[in-house]
Amino acid sequence: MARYLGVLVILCVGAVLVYGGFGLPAFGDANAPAATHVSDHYIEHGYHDTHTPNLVTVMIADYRSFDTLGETIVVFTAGLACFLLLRAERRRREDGSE
Amino acid sequence: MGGHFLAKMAALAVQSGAQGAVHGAAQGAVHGAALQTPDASNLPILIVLPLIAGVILVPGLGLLRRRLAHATVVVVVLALLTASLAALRQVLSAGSLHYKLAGWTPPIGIEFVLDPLSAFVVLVIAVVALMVTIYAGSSVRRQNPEREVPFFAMMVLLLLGLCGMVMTGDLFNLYVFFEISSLSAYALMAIGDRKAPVSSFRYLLQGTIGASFYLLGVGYLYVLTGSLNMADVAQLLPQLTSNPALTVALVFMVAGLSLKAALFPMHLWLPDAYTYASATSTSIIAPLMTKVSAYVLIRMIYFVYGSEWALSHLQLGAVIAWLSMLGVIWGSVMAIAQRDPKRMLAYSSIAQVGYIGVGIGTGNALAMVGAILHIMNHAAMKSSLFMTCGIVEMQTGRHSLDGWTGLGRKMPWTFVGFAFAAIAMVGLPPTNGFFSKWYLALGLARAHAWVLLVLLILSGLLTAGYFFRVLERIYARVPDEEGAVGSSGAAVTLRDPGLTLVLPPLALGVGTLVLGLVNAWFVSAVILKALPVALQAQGLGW
Amino acid sequence: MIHPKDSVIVEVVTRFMVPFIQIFAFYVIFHGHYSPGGGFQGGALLAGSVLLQRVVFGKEGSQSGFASRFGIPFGVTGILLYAGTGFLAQVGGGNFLQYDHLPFGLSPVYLRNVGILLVEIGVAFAVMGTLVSIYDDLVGLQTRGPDARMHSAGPVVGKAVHFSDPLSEVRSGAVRARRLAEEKEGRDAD
Amino acid sequence: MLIDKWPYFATVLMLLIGLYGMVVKRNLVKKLIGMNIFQSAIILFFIVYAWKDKATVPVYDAGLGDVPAHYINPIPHGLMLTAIVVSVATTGVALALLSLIYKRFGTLEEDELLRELRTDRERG
Repeated sequence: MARYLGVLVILCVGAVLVYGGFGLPAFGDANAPAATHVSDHYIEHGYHDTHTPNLVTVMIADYRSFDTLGETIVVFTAGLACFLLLRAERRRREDGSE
Repeated sequence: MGGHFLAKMAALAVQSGAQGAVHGAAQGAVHGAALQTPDASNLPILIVLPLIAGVILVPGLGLLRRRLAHATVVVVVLALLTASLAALRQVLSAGSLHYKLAGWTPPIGIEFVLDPLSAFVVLVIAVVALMVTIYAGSSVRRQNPEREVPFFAMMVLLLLGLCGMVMTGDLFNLYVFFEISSLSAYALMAIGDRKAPVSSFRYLLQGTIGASFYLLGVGYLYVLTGSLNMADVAQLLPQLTSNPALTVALVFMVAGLSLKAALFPMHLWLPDAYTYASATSTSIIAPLMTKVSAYVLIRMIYFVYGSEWALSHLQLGAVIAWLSMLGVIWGSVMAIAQRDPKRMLAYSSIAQVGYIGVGIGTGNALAMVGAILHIMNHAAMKSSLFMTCGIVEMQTGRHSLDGWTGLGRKMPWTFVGFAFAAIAMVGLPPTNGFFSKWYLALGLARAHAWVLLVLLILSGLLTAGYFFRVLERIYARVPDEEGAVGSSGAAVTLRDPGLTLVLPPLALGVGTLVLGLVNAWFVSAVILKALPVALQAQGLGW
Repeated sequence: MIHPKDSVIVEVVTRFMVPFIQIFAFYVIFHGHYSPGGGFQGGALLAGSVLLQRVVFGKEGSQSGFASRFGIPFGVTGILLYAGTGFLAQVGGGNFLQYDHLPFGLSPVYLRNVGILLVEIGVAFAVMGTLVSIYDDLVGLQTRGPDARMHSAGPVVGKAVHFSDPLSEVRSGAVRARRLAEEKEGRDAD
Repeated sequence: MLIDKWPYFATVLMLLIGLYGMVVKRNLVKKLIGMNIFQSAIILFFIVYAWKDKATVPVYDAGLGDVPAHYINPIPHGLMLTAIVVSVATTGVALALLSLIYKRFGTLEEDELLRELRTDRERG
């Protein structure tokens, strides 16, 4: 029962996504908004602002560097989560307090 | 070293706040060293900086000395509270603050936006965080002493994620902070009961679906507009309203955020997660996580998509309002059926988030005042209630409401906060819980949603049903036996715990009453200004 | 899991490969300005080199490469480097992370260049330490040293933190010698 | 017209496969694998829309100058770098939870775990 419900939900999601596909620009369209608005600025100024040819690096580490700080903290969160869950757990078992 | 650094930050926050009033009178030697332009425009980063410093210092100092971890968190949260108080004052008196991170102007770079709404929510986060931090000092030491340092580090990470979500003006940056807060919430939820990891894993799966749906929505918006800045996107969207892809973006974002906010049909992760997690984790996650997700929902619908289009398109507003109201009724009914106090509160959380959803869906000024007010009210009430639950567990080892019989006489101070919060939950007049529902009811009446109005009143009765049952058990009955035996088998002495455990729930509970008393001032001074501009024009009249 | 007893070839090839992987990782980090690459990729490669040792030499045997207790401190260092760069820019009078205000006395363009590099190194640190730490936690390595203090139930003893090397035995080859002896015994028993 | 967008529909298909794994499969590890496929699909969705016809990788080349039409869009690539990291982090936390679950209950089948979960907390 739950299985069919799940499949039904997935089909609905698929239908919505296909419907959304009609509104999206064509694949590889160089004049689509995504390829022109902010992206143009990065390509035009990226190298001259930083003398760094790799525009992806310029983008993640300068223009949107706060995202990358967040990214680093996400990784650190995961590490600390594993620490919290597993290492402390093991310690407790060694102490025999559980 | 760390304390000095944070003290400096706090001093800066105070000063920048004071400058709104004194206007540069204090521009002198003290702050010139650290920041050359310590004017109010730095406030948004000053809210986040102590938290980032905390992320570094809590594990760092914790490695040296275990006890330093908690002290550091207290300092960090105090700095956060100071900065957010200063921010709210500044924003209310002088308008929104925009902070360009990395110095790039918004569509190019990322910006932090402090408008009255975000400053208000940050303040709510800071107050709840301070109370829970004080409480956690003792409770973590008693329940999970071996996990003290990583636990507090996780708490700071959670707060960083939540504050970032509230303040950021960038769609993708919001996702990053979303994940910081979610990951730390999964980890915090997994400690506690033996079954906690199972419920936490289910939370992780569903939370990831929610966050990924949000990311998919961001992707659609990016493909359609080429921008990730909320204000910029909001400006570009009106040309696209007939595009099916925009509808899909809206649907996915609302679905993903409702999942995180536990709005009705997507609440499945919540009851188990809140029940099995340790009381300390729950008392910080339950009041903040769902509320901040609801805040993001408000942000998206009212500030990015624009409420007129978003709520009328596909009848989305009506759908949200009706489903939320169903959630209110369903959560209240389920709460009545529970014997476990934490599970009862978890179901009541679903109901209370439903109220916020009703306000969002109805979408007029009165209902939104109710919803925004309820974000704060529910955060304070739920935190207080869960903290009391934790105290009872710690003191008596009992997990069932049966064990609460007559505790009001044995632990008088513990239950004062609980009683106030419960009364606020039911929505009796002097408390602030009454006013959020009152504005919600007025909003529904103005929208001529009479059926929803009747259901709202009915839900109040249901809430009264389960909370008065608990209050009656606590205060009106005589305890079954003296010196009862806890589930651990050891004899327990039923009495109030130390001050650090009793004070936080008490303060939040009494706070609900105080906020209720100053309600009229509060709504006109803060909440009205926090409304979206279009709704502000409507005013609170008929 | 591959065990050292299984194959000398695996062991020798790993020893041979690890420095190259690490050199390549540094190349990826520092050449991220000019070609695809950067902090995360380089950090992941560094972590990969450590994990290869973990897999081949076992949990205890590979501590000399990168001890488990360094995982979280490396993560903290990485974030410190990143946020520290941002804060330094603020001290220099700019906004948070505004590299052209870094107080290094270069022209803004090169300051941004340097800022990007500093930040990428921070990311690499954090990613390397954290990924190794996650792996170690997952496979269940017994750790000693400073981080044991983070969750010992009792009060912290001793004022000073002494970073005594709990694995000097490993490093000196005593463990390896013992293991070889055991192996020999086992073979003799057969 | 839809044929033009075949990469998009490929990502939709992949997304649905991942969602199927998450929702329908009863084993927690399979759910986790589904989650990874699901996240990868979203990453691919972004990457698909970074593509421009007749353009090259976004690494500045003096010969090509700074003409936007010559480079594909760098933004989705950078964003997805972050999303990949998030996905790695989520997987790490999920694996930690799974190993904890397996240690405590000796199973990763959802049905058995749910049965455990539903028993009264007082006794558990």
